[in-house]
Amino acid sequence: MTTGGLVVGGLEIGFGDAPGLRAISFSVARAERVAVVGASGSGKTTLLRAVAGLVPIHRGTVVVGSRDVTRLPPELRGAVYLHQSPVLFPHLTVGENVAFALRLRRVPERETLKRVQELLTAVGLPDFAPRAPRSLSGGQRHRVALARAVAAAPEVLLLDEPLSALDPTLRDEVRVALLGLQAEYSPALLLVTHDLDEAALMADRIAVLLNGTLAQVAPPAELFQRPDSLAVARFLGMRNEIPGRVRSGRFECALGSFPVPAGISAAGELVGIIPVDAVDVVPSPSGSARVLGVIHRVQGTSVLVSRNGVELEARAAASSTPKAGETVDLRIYPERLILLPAIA
Amino acid sequence: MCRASVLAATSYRRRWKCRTQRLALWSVGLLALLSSTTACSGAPAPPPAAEVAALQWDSVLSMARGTTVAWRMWRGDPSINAYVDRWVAPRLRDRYGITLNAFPGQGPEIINELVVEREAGVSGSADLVWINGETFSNLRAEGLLGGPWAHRLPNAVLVDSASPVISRDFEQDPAGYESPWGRVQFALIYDTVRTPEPPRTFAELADWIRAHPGRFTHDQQFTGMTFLKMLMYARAGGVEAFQGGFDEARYRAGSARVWEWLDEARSSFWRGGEAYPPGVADLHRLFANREVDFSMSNNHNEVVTKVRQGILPPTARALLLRDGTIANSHYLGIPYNAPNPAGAMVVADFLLSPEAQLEKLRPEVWADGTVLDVERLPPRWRRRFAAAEADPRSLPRDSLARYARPEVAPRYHERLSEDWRARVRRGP
Amino acid sequence: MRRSWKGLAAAGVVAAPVGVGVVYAAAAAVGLVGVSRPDGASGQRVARVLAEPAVWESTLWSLWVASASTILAGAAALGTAAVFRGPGRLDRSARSAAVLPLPIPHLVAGVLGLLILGQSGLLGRAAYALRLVQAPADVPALVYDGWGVGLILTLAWKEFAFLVLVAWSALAERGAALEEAARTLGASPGQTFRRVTAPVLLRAMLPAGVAVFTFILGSFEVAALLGPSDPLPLPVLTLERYTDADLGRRSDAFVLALLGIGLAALAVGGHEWARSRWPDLEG
Amino acid sequence: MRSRLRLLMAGVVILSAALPFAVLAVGSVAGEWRWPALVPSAIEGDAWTATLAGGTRLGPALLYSLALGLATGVLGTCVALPVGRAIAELHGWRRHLGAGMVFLPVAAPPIALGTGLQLTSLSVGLGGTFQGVLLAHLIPTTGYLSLFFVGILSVWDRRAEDEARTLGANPRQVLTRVTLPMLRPSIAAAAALGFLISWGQVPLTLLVGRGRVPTLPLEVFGYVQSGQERFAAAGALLLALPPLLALGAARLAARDVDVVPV
Repeated sequence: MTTGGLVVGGLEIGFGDAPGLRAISFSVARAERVAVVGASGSGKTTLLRAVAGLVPIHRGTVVVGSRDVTRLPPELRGAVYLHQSPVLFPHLTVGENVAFALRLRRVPERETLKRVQELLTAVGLPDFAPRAPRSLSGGQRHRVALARAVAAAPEVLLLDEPLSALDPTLRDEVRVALLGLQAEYSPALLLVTHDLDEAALMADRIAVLLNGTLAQVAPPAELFQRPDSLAVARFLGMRNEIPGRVRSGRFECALGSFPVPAGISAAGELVGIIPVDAVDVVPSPSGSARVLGVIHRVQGTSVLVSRNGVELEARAAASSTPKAGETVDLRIYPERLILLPAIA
Repeated sequence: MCRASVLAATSYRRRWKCRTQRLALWSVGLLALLSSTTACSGAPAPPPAAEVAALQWDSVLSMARGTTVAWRMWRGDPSINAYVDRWVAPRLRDRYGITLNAFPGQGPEIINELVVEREAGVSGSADLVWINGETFSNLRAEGLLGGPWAHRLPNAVLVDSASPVISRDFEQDPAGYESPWGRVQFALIYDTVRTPEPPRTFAELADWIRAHPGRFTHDQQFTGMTFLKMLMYARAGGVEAFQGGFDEARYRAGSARVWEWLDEARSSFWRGGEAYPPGVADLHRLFANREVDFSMSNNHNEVVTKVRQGILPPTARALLLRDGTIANSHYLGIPYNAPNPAGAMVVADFLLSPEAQLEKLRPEVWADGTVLDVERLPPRWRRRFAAAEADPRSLPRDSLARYARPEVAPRYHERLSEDWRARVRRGP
Repeated sequence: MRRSWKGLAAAGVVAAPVGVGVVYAAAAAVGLVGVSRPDGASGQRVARVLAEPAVWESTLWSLWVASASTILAGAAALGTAAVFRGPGRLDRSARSAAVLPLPIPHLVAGVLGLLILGQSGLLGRAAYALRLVQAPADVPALVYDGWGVGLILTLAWKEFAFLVLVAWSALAERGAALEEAARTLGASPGQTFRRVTAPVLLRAMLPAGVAVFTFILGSFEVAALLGPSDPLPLPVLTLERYTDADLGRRSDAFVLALLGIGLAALAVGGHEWARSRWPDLEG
Repeated sequence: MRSRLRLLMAGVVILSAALPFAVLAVGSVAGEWRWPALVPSAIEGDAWTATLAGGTRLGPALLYSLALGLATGVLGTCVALPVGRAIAELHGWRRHLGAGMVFLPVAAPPIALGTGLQLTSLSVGLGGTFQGVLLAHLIPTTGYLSLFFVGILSVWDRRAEDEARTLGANPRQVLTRVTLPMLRPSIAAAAALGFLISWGQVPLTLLVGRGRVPTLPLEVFGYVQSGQERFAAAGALLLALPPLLALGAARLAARDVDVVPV
């Protein structure tokens, strides 16, 4: 394990009487970015606030840098927490906001001013120091809040849904500022989001919070290709679940029999998932599948088909989208097959 | 989740709260400190008035020098306030080195205060109180006045002690527990333009009221009750019938005649006798604004000052009813717990001086009658007093004397007020 | 629950002086302390005072004045708030003017009531100038009157400013969005006011209304200056007894004080109960 | 039609707000002003000249009331802020109980409160003193301001305080650098409200001050009761003006805050 960063071990937090989060263990290295994803109400924000010291924990440890901060108040933890819409202190100017943590530490005034200017320049707002927070746009406020957070030189930066409240056009602005600051000052970054795209875009690793525990922590590519469980797969929005069983190296199901992809050891009753982009439809008057409908998405058009009583969503070639009621053939890429144990 | 985090977050704010609570504690502590400075400033008990009165006057004067005298008095009239604050106070300071501090409070409030002070067991806060009649009687009955001391004042020899109106305060002997200060006599107030031929007796007044419905009323306080008391004398055998202390049977008989008169007349009162002005000042306002045609006053000279102040119209005059009108005096007392009885005596003596009495009598000052026997004063002073009373609006001294009737036991006044509130004010 | 204990303790500190007053008044009412101390405690005084019809007439009368002025001020505030809520010049002038009486002490309102509303006051004189009346007696009695009309008008004028301010902030907070929703659902302007604006405002104004009601119920100055001689408003009756020359009757005032505080406590309790029953009333 | 009605209503509102002050102003210099005269027939400036020359107690009483009002406003706010915060953090029936408890001193009739407290104040040496009256004024004031802060802090956004904590501010620093500055408008409003409660108070001053604490309302009350309308009107105007100026100043200040936050 690298020095610095954040290590959370065996965290348990109660929601009222019932335990809400349990056995949460993960780490974020210096300069690493980890995104926690989970459904609304799954406790993502509570996890972040617990790390910040704003919520008491029942059990477990929080280590920031190499210090155990579990029993320390928020101001001594070296972890800065930013709300979804960060709050700039309305009674201070933009510059004073950024200088907040420096003034708390009685950093010499000249140095403070220099640092404020540096940080404001880094977030692209070099002339904003004397402005009042209320005169700023939403994206500008975010950037000032980021500068203010980084000015505190935290070991860990905790971001709650950093981009969700922003217009799509502003997201890039803030994300660029954030990634730029992080690259320069290298804190460990822990963010929570309900948006998988945002997580994949921003994080080195994604932690999936399901039913109060971390179901899987993995880099985005690995997570999307190899979800650990059916629950994670469903959370990731994967469709096309087909029950079947593995027998002598082949997965047998209603759609036929496919070779188990290399590197997967599986046996017995399983659920197979054929990712949408691992099935192509091929127009064929005598095909074995019937088109039930067409679904248009930004990422491309897909087709809902039915074969042998199994409904599948499949990728359609842009050139020839079949119509409902037509028959087609399916071309399945078995190396993309995901095999997971069924949920009891 | 939201609730949990709110609850949880608050616990981390405990220290924050400690700070704000400390702020509150500081404030409370500051207040406690402020209070303790007053609470702990208990001086040794002052000598009672009787003890001081036994001293030579020169010793009293030297004891009084450099002290402050707290005088509880009615403060509702700018003329009286001006007399006290701008004429009396500077002279006391120049001549006797006494600082006069007058603050408001009358009759029941004074009793209340002394009772409360005794209950609380704290030292007194007034050195001199302006009282008479029922207030004096209640204070005496409760042992709340210091004395005797009044007869020891050098100027006491000038007092018109032959006059029963001065030597008896509501049939009670002041017995040296109060010193007379002023003398007044009840008068009706009318407008010579509106009512050129005013009624002169209660009988005529009743006729007038019936002939002019809605044009007469009286107030609910001292003046109005004095009016009713005079009515009681007039209809039940004169003041003589009620002398010699309170008697329930005589009161019942007398008051019955009052209720009888009122039952007959009150439907012709202002607002049909269903509402009464709270105080005599309100009655003055009704009179000045032509809502009613009569006002009244315990001071026959009040019309003079009130016209000068512009409160009453210039054509207002005082009028004595031939059935007799009540004359009484007002006095100064020293509470049993007064911190500065010597100073209070010096003030009371100064207020009895011809100079102070004359100034008070002048119509442009207060027009309060003197308690001195003017005939016994040197001629120079006699002339001055005569000149002061020569105001055309003043009533001649001989008719005042002719119609003057003394007060009777204060209990009559109290019972009449009590029963009037219960029987008349509450409606039939 | 240490936290809640602290919160309630803090509230207790603020409420404590009332407790001290109540305890002393109760002790004085039954004769444990005070001037006319009988032998030991006795409920006789309490029973005698509470048996007086005059006391209950005063209580009912004060309740009437408090209800009438609160409702009058509330209705006026509701209407004014709804009519002048735009950004225009007239709206802004009306808003500025309406809150002007807000900081005026009750006593000043009472002085004004006397000067303006008395039968020979400015209102009557204006009527005379317009040849509507010949003499003060022709002017309706608004001061010292049995129904307390002048008192109610004066108090309503004074409290109107407070209620209208509350109404405006409630409207500014959420009025427009709700009204737009109602209009798009097919409500006419009138229906929108009756079914959306007025109920929203009323609920926001309930706490303020309760506060105004209790202020007026206990308010002394205006009642002393403008109230009738029969029945005496409850606070005025309390002070009359407290300063009675008859020292024995002085302690009657403590029974009346307890009655007054009891009524206030009832109003407060009812209000908090209503708010806990219908939490949405908090707006 | 509708706009004419609005104009009429606005006229009524503006007139009802402005007329009373005109009445007081005229009344304070009215010599002879009796039925049926709409305006006084003579001007008499004695109420003002006497007040300015120190011949009435209105001037000193004004200063006394100002001191009392300021002290009440400041101390009341200091006590009410933490109390309001503590109650705002309660939930359910405890919240209603707490709010009801601080409502009680506001709702209790001052006359009733005063009769109950007169002797108590006297026996602890506070009767008839500035401090005693200050404490008496603080009773309704702390109640009212606690309610005020319960209202403000129930919807108080704590995110700024949270972020300040994680940025390294300890609780005292959060209080002095974030919470109090952010609450500044509310704190100023609370102090002003406290001032007003004290400024207009009559019964508590009367009973606890026992006539010895000469506040402006008591002087005015005395003049009203003795029928000295000119002096009463002058005093009433003195009583009405400072709060009006304060209201105006508060509005101006609020406007400033909108433009240049400090």
